[in-house]
Amino acid sequence: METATVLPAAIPATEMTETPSRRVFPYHLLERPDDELVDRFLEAFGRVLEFTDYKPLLDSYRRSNTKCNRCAVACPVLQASGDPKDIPCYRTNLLLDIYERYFTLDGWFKSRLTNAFELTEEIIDEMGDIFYRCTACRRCTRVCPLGFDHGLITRLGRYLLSLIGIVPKALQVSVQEQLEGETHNTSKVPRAGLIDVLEFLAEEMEEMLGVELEFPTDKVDRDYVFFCAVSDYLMEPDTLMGNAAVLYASGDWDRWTIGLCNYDGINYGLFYSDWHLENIIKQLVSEVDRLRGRNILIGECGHASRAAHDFVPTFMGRKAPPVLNFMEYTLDCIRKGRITLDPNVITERVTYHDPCNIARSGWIIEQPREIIRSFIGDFVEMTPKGSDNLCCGGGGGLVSIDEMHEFRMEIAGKMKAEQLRQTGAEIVVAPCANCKKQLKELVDYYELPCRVMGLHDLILQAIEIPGGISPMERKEQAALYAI
Amino acid sequence: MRRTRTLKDILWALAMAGLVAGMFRLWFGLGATTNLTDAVPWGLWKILNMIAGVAISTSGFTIGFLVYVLKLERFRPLMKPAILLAFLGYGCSCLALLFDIGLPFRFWHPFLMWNEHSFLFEVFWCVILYFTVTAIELGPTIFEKLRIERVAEYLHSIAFGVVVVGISLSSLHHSSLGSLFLVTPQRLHPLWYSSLLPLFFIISAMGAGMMFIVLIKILYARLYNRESVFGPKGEETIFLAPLSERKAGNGNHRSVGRDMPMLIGLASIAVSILGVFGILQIIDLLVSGSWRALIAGTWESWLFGLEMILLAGLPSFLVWNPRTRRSPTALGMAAFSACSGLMLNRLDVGIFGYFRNAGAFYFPSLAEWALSIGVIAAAGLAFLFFVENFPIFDEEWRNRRKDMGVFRASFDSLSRVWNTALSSGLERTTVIAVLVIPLAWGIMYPMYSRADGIEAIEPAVGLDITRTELCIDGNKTGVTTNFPHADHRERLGGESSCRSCHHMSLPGDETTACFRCHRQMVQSTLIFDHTGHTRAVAESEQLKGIHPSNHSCAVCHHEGEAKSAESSKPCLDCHKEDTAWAERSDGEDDLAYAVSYMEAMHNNCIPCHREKAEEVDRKTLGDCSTCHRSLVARQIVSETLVPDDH
Amino acid sequence: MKGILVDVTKCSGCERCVAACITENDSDPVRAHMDRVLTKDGLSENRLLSVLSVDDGRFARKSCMHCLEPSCVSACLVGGITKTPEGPVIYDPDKCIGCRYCMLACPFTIPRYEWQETTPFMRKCEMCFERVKDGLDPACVEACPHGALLFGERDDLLRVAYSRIASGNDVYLPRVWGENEFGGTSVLYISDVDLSPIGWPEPDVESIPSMTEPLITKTPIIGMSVASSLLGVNWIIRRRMKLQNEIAGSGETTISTEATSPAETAGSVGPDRSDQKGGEGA
Amino acid sequence: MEAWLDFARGPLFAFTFGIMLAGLCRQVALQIYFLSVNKGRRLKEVPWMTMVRDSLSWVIPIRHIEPGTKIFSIASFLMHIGLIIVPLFLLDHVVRWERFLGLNLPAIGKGVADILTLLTIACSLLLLAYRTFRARHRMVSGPMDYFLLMLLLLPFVSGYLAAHPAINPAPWDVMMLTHILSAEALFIMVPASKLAHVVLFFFDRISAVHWQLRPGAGDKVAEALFGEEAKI
Repeated sequence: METATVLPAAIPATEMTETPSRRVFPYHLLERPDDELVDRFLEAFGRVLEFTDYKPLLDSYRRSNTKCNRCAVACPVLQASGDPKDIPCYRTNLLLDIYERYFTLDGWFKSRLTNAFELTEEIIDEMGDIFYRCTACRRCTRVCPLGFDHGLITRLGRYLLSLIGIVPKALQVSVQEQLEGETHNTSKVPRAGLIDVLEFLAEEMEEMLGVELEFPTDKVDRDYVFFCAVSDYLMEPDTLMGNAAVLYASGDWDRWTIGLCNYDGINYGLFYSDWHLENIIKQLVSEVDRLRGRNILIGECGHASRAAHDFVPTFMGRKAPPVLNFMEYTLDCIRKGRITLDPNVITERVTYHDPCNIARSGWIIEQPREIIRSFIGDFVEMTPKGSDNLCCGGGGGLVSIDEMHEFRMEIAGKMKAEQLRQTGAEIVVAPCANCKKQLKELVDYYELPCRVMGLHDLILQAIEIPGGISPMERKEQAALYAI
Repeated sequence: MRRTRTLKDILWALAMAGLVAGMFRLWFGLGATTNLTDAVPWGLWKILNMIAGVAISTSGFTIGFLVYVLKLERFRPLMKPAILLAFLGYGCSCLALLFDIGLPFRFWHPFLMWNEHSFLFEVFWCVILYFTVTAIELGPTIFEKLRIERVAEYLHSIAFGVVVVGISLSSLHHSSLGSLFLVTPQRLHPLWYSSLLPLFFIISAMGAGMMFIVLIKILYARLYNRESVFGPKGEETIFLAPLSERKAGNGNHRSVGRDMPMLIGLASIAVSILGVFGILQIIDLLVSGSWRALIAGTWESWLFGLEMILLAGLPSFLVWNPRTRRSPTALGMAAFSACSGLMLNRLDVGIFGYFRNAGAFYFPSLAEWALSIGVIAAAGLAFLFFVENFPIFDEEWRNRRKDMGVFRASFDSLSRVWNTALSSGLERTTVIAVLVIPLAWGIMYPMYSRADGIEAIEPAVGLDITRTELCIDGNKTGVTTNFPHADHRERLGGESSCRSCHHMSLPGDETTACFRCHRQMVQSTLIFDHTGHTRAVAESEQLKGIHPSNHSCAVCHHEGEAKSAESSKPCLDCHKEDTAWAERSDGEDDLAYAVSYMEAMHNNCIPCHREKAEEVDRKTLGDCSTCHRSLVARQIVSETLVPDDH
Repeated sequence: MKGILVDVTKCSGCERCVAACITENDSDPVRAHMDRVLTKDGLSENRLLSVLSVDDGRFARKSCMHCLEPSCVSACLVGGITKTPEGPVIYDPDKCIGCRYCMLACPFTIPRYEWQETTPFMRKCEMCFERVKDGLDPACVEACPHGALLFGERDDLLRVAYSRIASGNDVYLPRVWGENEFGGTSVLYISDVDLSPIGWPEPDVESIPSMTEPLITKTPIIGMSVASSLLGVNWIIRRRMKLQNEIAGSGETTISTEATSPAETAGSVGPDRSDQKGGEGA
Repeated sequence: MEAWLDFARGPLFAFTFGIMLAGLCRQVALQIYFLSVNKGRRLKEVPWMTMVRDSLSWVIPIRHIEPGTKIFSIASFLMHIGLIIVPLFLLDHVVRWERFLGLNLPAIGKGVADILTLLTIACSLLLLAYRTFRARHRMVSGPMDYFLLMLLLLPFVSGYLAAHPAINPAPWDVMMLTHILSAEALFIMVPASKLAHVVLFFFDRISAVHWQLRPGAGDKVAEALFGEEAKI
């Protein structure tokens, strides 16, 4: 009950306009196909129903589709935009109506008896618009009396749209590069570039921690094969160094490796396509097989963790390797006393942002909190938190779409920014590449008085390295450099 | 594929209706669901499904005889279908029989309890054994498909022996089925009764059984593999041009499917047998002298004539005529005619032939039709399942099986929705179930639930948990009255007041005297105790020496006095005030009427209410609407019940 | 072998026997009364005995005749109906499966079925077998106030019947119904009117089991002979085919007149086959 | 009119009730079939207990009354209470159930039934008003939503009027026929419309299972749509 009390009353007291001007976002499309859109959509829908298991789901949903509208209070996008087209239920109904009209017996009868719903290009355009206004945070699912998974339906809608070519350019280009490009990663980081980065990071760590080390690449028969969002190599080196520091300090330096053929944990298929999701997962697992690794270790990335954790077993069956998020690994080390964190290093007020993909839709809620509490004194919770947490506003792949920056700032992230401001924390811990990027932009946009960091950025500062420089000394050094 | 699919859907619908009928038969009993009576104890299930069904499934034994014993290898391709048909035919007979026997849970009794003098016992054992034999014969086909080669090979190696056993069993029980009716020389119509019945049964079954497999082969070809029978062009005509014209080469030359010669050969053999049957039948009529009944012009003689034409005449004509027999359609018609003739013959012998003696007519009830046809439909489904999944017939069509079809934009026709949206068979079948089962239920439940009349003794009173109110439906007609029980109790003086009302008996209350007459409040009852009277007369000291026969009534009931035959009148004349509610002039038996519960209640409630109405000065207390709350009721009452009150 | 002698001339139609029967068999009296009106011959599962008017002022009871060679006994496939040495034909409800063949088989249409029940049984008169075992008369005989029914050894009853016919001054017709009909019955009738209305046939009708028994006892023989003749026919055909193959293989044409085409083979065994079927049917 | 009432109460009731039962059974059977066959090996992993717990938590949805939709939530909850209790446990209905199915249910008193009926009517009207006057509700509502809500009102209103002759404007049997026929129309609508959530509300919670996509399905779809050499 408390969850929503803090939500700002974003809906203006005057009623929302019922039919806002139609805004199609052609800019985030690769190209909008013009010919026979309706026919091709229906054919794609038919084929998807034929080969996948969505049919019972759609059948069940359309039959218990009571449209009670209670999901509206839970949607951060709707709260901020006030546009009724953002109602999760409305979005779901778009797809269910098409299903009912064209693929069921009673829909056929209804279409004969009444003035039937007909699929038009406008409706497909509308879907192209509003399916990509959802951050797929699945917060609405928690308040739905019937337990509708609006996130899943949105995903199915995006899948169908992608089959007729309506897909955000950013996602399409990235996935194309990942699956068919030479570099096999979304950010087109070439292998040489990766090796350079790793050498640079090794030097950096040597300088900072006072130990000599070399990143293990392409080593076979290791326990952990490490994947992180490939953007981390370029944009979040601190997180990576934190990861490496934990591995080094725990004495597992000989047990992990980074594959050089495929080092990207990102899986945009989770957001919009079964086909890509499965192929990317297969690519990931084939890399593990190539290295004869035993576990998949995912860095600080929400959707990569969830995609690997949930879908490696789904698609690979029995031979699937187990999947670990790095925070689980770290927590395990802390619990076993294999690493120690200096509780006096971090003195700022810290808050923790739950990434939707691993908190609400996943399994990591208490683990990071336990890590944080073990070495940070001033920790405040956001409200709401955990499973009820508000989305950062960049979920569902939106954060990769640069053209949607304004939408992300003005609408999708508005509630989150308000929430961050209310906590009064100086450091926001966001253990997810997507969230980090979105939150950083939010902090800039709203000029919030806080910094966004990964959990392992903090750990890097506080970790005791055996035989290396102690954390307090490092802090003093850093202060000196800063001066 | 579409045609098969539609056929399957129809079969599913029929089978489900049959399922509902079977359920009701088990639930309500034979008497409620069938039109069988003591006069006609064997009905559609036994005669059509069991006797005719078994007869038509002779294919297994006849084709087995031709192929294995006579070594006519050209009929080999029909062996597997013939065995499948026999298996399904016997299976569906057994299934229907399970519903037909009065105590289905004792179906195993004949295994343990033997009476070797009974023809039915012989039939039972032969049918069970032959069913096993067909299962064994079917075995290799199934085991090969399931890749259990060793069992299949073993079964294959004993095939000849099994076939011989099967033929012996078959010939035994087909004749025994005829012998079943030998025990009724007094009752069966002479046209059909003959001491040669066993012979007639086995000959006709052999001929029609062969025709049946011809029919099935042609139907199968129409569904799956048209070219094998109808030829590449697939024209359908009954009469072909004479051979001479075709030889003239005027473009009328007709190509025929490669299986046609085989079918024509089989049909010729069948027709010969049926011809022999017809001739034997006629000779038997002449010898026994029953031919007089044939020219008597009764409906039985017409039926007999029709049966003979269908069974022997028409097929012989169609097959012997060279202009028709090479046409698959005509051959199919001949086969169909023979099969229906066989059915008719068995129905005649089993059902129609008894009407004259029994003096009763029998027409199967809805449930009987539904179950009979449902069982056959289920067998049809099983047949389609087997031919689609096992190598029973030729397999050409399997290779030609096309893709399901592209999803085109024309999503609008019903068949498109039916075939694509409901793409899985399960979904289509469940839709059929949702439509058919409630429909069959809705039709049959009201029909049969009332037929057993047991319901009527249950109490007609509902009580709420607070016991403030009763809901009374005296006549069980659905018209209820709410009775404020707590109010009455309070007004009459609390706990001790119960007996001021509860001396009346409720329906089913066996402790009070009312039960003697109002035993079934709703149904008609018979009040006059004839047994009691005769006993009283016989035991009376006063009337000693008087002959207590039926003519002795007048000893007590003198003419002209009350209770004499002359002065007797319908109950209605005296109990008029009790029966004012219902119209009694509908011509039903006067004996049947006595006071119903509703009327009893009215007589108890209304006077008291009127009395109280005076006392408490509430005029409306005595109106019907006080209890019934219905304006219509008030109208009726003002017109009929209390015309003199206002 | 006990039996009942019915003297139609003495029956007044009072139906006390029916009442006694209803009481003895624990039937529902109300339903029994209703069935008297509703059924054709007054017999039903609640009313195992009825009294019918056969002529003006003449009544005759109709119930199980307890044949000496009962058709129902030979018909029942589980042996649920038996003819006891004491005379009554009794029914064992524990064996019955409800096939109703007995109802079809009975020439008098006596067995009745509990159609209204969900687990129905056949019902028929059992000549009060329990009472007879205890040395009592059947309930109907005991209840008859006019002495129209007489219970005793069948032979004695026959003697009584003929003596009554002889001493009756031509009142009686010279026939004891039940002496020979259907092989004789345990219930005998003497009458001054014709009794065909209650189902009696001509006197010379033989018992049904005597017609069917010879046929059914031949069953194993027929089965064996069918099987052996099949084997024989098959052996002949195989041999001929084999010979034919040898001939075709050796290329000799000298004895080609003896070789037959397959069609002729079929034709040649055709009559053979039909003979054999005819033999088993007869 | 009597004949009509008899027909509506007898065969028609049996038929429509049967349609409802069979239709709902079909829904459940298809869902379970899907779980057991399509997802076969994972049937044990279906979070049955979570589903049950989630469903039960909505039986008394105190925890689920969101501040933004307080009135709406309470109204819909109360409406459902009346919807379930009155048709099952009203005295007149109890008699009918006993006659029809042999169910021996306890009956509620007339007073309670009246209150519940009025409450249901009032709450339904409130929900109707929401759908009519609030833009956000109007946005997601189709004709069927209004129609079903009104169809739901009909048996309650007509039943109430039939039971209270003092305020009944029409003849009793007309009212009663309306009551029965509208209830039967509702029976038919139950499996064919969104009212099927009477059973499906339980199965809608298994989205965790639906997230387990079928392996290889994506490739098949792509192949069917774009040909064998489908590229991303």
